[in-house]
Amino acid sequence: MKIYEYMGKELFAKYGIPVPKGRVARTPEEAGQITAEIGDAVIKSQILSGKRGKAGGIKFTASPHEARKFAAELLGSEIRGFKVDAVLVEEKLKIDKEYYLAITIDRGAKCPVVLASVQGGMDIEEVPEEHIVKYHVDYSIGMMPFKTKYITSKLKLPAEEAAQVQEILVKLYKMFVELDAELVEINPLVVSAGKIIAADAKVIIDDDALFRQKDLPYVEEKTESEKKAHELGLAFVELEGNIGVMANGAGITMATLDTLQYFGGSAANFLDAGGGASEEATAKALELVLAKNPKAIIINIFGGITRCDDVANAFASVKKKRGIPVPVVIRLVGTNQEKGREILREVGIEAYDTMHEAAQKAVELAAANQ
Amino acid sequence: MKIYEYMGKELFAKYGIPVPKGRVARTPEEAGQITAEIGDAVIKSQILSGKRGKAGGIKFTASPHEARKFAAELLGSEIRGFKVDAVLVEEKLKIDKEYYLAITIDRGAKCPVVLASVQGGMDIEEVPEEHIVKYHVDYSIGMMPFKTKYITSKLKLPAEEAAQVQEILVKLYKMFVELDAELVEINPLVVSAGKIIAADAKVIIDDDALFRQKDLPYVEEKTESEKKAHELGLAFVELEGNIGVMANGAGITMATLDTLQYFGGSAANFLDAGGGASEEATAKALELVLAKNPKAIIINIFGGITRCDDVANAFASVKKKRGIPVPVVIRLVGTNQEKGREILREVGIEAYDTMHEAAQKAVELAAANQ
Amino acid sequence: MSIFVDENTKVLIQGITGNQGAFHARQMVAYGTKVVAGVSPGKGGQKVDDIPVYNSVKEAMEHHQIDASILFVPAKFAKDGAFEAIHAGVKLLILIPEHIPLHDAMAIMNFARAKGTTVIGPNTFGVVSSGKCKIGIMPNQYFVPGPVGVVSRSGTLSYEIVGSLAAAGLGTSTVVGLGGDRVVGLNFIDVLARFEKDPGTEVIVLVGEIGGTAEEEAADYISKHISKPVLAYLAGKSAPPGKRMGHAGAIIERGMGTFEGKVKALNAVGVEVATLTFEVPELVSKVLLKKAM
Amino acid sequence: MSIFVDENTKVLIQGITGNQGAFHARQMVAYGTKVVAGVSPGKGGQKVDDIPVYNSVKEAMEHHQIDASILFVPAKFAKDGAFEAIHAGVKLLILIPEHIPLHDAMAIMNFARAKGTTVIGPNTFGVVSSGKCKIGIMPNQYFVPGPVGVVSRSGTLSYEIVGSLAAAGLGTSTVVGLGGDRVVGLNFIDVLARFEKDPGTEVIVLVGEIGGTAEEEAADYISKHISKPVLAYLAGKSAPPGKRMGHAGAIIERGMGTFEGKVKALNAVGVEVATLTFEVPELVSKVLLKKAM
Repeated sequence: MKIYEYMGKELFAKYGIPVPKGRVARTPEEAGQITAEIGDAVIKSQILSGKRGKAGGIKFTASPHEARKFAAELLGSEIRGFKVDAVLVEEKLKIDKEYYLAITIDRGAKCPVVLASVQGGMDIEEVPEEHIVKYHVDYSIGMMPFKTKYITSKLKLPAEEAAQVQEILVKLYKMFVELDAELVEINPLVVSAGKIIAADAKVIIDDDALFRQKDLPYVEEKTESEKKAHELGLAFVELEGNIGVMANGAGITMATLDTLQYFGGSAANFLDAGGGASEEATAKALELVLAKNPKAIIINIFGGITRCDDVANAFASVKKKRGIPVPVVIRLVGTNQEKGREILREVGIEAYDTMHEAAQKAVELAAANQ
Repeated sequence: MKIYEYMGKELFAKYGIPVPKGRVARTPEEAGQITAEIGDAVIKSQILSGKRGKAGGIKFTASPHEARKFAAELLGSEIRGFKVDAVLVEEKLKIDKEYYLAITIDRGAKCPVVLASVQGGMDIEEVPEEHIVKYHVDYSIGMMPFKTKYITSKLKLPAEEAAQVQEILVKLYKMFVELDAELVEINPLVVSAGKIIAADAKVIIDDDALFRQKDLPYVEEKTESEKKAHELGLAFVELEGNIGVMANGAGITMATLDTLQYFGGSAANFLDAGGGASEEATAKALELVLAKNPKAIIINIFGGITRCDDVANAFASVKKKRGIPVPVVIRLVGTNQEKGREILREVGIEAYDTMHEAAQKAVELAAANQ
Repeated sequence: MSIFVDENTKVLIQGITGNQGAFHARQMVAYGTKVVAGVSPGKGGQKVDDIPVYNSVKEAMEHHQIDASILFVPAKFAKDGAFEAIHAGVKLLILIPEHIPLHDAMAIMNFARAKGTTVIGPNTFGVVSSGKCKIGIMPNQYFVPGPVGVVSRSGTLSYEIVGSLAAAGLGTSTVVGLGGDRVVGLNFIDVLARFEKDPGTEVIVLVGEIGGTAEEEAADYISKHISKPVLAYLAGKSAPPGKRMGHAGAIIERGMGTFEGKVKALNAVGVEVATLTFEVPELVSKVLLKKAM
Repeated sequence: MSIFVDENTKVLIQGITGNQGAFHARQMVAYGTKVVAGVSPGKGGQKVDDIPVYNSVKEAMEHHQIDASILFVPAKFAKDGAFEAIHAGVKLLILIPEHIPLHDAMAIMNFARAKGTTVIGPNTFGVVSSGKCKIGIMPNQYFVPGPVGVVSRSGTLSYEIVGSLAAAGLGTSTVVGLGGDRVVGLNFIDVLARFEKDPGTEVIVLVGEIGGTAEEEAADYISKHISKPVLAYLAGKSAPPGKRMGHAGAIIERGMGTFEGKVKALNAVGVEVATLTFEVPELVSKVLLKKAM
């Protein structure tokens, strides 16, 4: 879960990481008032995307009047595909230097990794590899002083900056662990009149750990359907095509999409019904697929944890209760396969044996149904 | 550092471990008032020793009047060698069962160890080995649920008690680690009408970690001399004999005591001046030894970190400044030995080469000085 | 021959009295796996069919030799279960649950490394040495003995491919599911190294997908250390960038882990890449035929 | 021959620019120890005599082979320094500081075990293989080569005994200080096992004291695994019970670790016990004489 910059900065402040003075505003009046309090201000649109400056989402002013005007323009506007619901109004820092500091998870090393660079303010991907200090954190000992010293020594920071960055590293790591973060990123970490301050905040929380992060604000970046799927514990992504897809397992769902494409078709969605989805969840998943009004539907089940009879029952139940107005192709093999096929036969469907036969048929049916 | 029962219980409460209702009283009036609030009460003398009941340090009453009377008797009295400055007044629990629960450090295994028994209320040393569940805690993973379940399953607790004890174990371990404890002991841990409650609290904090345990109350159990020595970073213990002892290193100090005893003498104190004591600290240590008015003094230095010239200088300085009214025998070998002996010669002392010669001489001098 | 597990591997099932645990216990026994014990706190003394249930892993290990444990518990309790197994000295641990918090996964891998435990998963279908021992949730019928070693990041996709191999008369030596999560115990390289040394494996099929850099790293390793023929199947050719497709793994971000990049890396080291599952048996047959000549 | 360290051991000194660090660096070099580098954060690039100083252990190890590190830092920073050394891969770590918090010591021992590092101390005088390599703070002149292996819980007491041995013409193979704290890296048993295998050690002297059960456990081990003659010296015969005598170790509590109990345990397995330091050389000579006959 991505959270907004202002939320990230509130968390930074809570953990003792210096941030610019300021706070979030949801109305032009608030923006004006905060500007009146802090003087020279920057007004930053709060969206779940970077590169807001270039898109016109960041404004500078020292005038409360102008701050109101800017906020009125930004609030409710759409920037890089996101609606702006709030702006962060904060002091405009005198920036002497811009650094980069982040902690994320290294998949290969299976541990947290610190990324730091004295070249901040741009995307870290654009910083040459040799200017990035990369340091793995041993999960059993955490962010010890010797590590923070090593990092600042590799960055060749002057002593008074080094001490501040060492302290920030300890706090940032504490936050990273305690909040189940996937990423905490400060870019830029600025040097302003000798003080080191987090001028931006990018924080991503592990979705799978949200159950124990009850104190965090919840930020929704999904569509209505995706939200519903999420509540059902399903992985759902809206796509541009016209064939509804439901399969069990992310890999096989992707493979289904690939196979549809191979035969000239295109998927209306990605829906991974998961390994062990119940009959009820499966029925709800089907509703999600139908909600996109596809021209045809392909259901591709290779039963392992998922049992074919559960899926067949779910399908039969939805078909009986609400009817299914589009052609459906089902591929059903695996655990309890014969039982499932029997159930499908009762509602007039003959299941396929292989994915490619089913996909080919689905593409044909969708084309015919245009 | 041992802390008082009431302090331990305040900490238990802070960590969410159930304790009886009640609080500490320092006057008879307070004791009466608390009894009025809670009704049937127990009044427990707060001393740094167990077995208070047998010594008359624990009283029962439901009458505020009587509580005042009991408190007046207990406060200021001496129990098992300790002066009673406070009493803990708390509800008298209906006790159905008494268990034992403690976490301490296993020297051999170099990790925390849980000791638990369904035979509580007596000294754990008196509980037969086979009735004690002993469980080492892996320091890298802490008190995980699987461990608490294992412990309660070995104790064969009924399910509703098991759940409570599991929770207490997690909290007790957290406290053990966060407070740098050497021991946290609940004896008895009582079952009272289905609820599990810590009826006593014994907590010992690692002296070497007190620097980072600033929130803890400081409890003094040392004599004035021992306190002074502690402030100087020296290990000092008062003994019953008449020969003042100062040596560097706990082992060699003990060996000095043993050697004095062998020659028929007896030490007035144990004083380990430490490995690297400075001239100033050494001088102050000498003052401590002199404060006991010994009949003779033996200084036994085998210099490693300690340098012989430092010790000699310290001795010479004290001798010049305040005079030393008793015979002194010095044994001085090791780092900078010749320099040290030269300094001693200037104040009229010829150092010995071996511990046993010095000890024998000291015993002779003390006997002659009676 | 096989890797990780064989006909002598003695298996413990953590969470055996749950729905999934009990169902798959029976499936594993049906496959021929030596399931010797199960664990379910508070259910010690019960039995699941003929399998004795214990309150703790420690207790189970006091009564049985345990070579591997498989975990069927809800994601939020997985760390506890995994720690319990590792702490008790289990040397091979298969973590079935998905949605285990990433920090829990890191903690598990860290503790496992310290104690010398091999972890497969989380979010894996498990490992099976065909005809000998299945520790996982894959459907039994497709895993028939043969010369093909399969290592995969995706469950059902593996069944699809192993199924199509079996249908073509091509059996498998060992099939290993790495797990679909971002932090998992084994990567392609660990398994490739084992297959290289396994006399029972003649050809290796690597089942990958978009996202991450595991396939690229595998390609690099193959060029240096693997002498046996390797084929790959990759899912996600049609996936739009930036969308997370179910698996945490299946996300293309920051220009890394694209379908094209992976194909390029694999082709460069002589690994042919299938993009449709039914192509895999054809490629394998071709390679085996070539080897036989 | 010797144990733990020898003439090839390359030593790092953590905290080399401090008073103690610099003083003992020189003493070690004077003894003949191969001190190859030092560490002091922020002092990288400086030198202590001829010894190059680095900002971190990692950096030092990039430039030198390091077989052992000795730590001279204040107790409250010892955990950081120890973790740094272990994390960087140092395989033998000598912890000089006393007053290290017990929980820090447990954390250090736990991490060391996971990474395969041997820890001597804390609160130790170190280890010396006489005439070859001294890593510690003991006075140089008493450690002359010979057939006696010494393992001790106490520093100055060891000097006393080693000094009296040297005065009697009896040199030492290796002298190991276990450390006076309650949680230390090595115990008597670990060192006895090494001496047993060391051809350079003909007789073993165990220097113990009241408190704890280390001597009793050593006695048990000796009876089972040690074929070489062992002698013991024990301090604390005259100590009153219940008082903590300086060393955390030297406390008699709960009826365990009394002087009488230890003597009894050692005598029972044929270990003679001296209670005065000057008795030790006599006992050693007697044993060596008996062996020679």
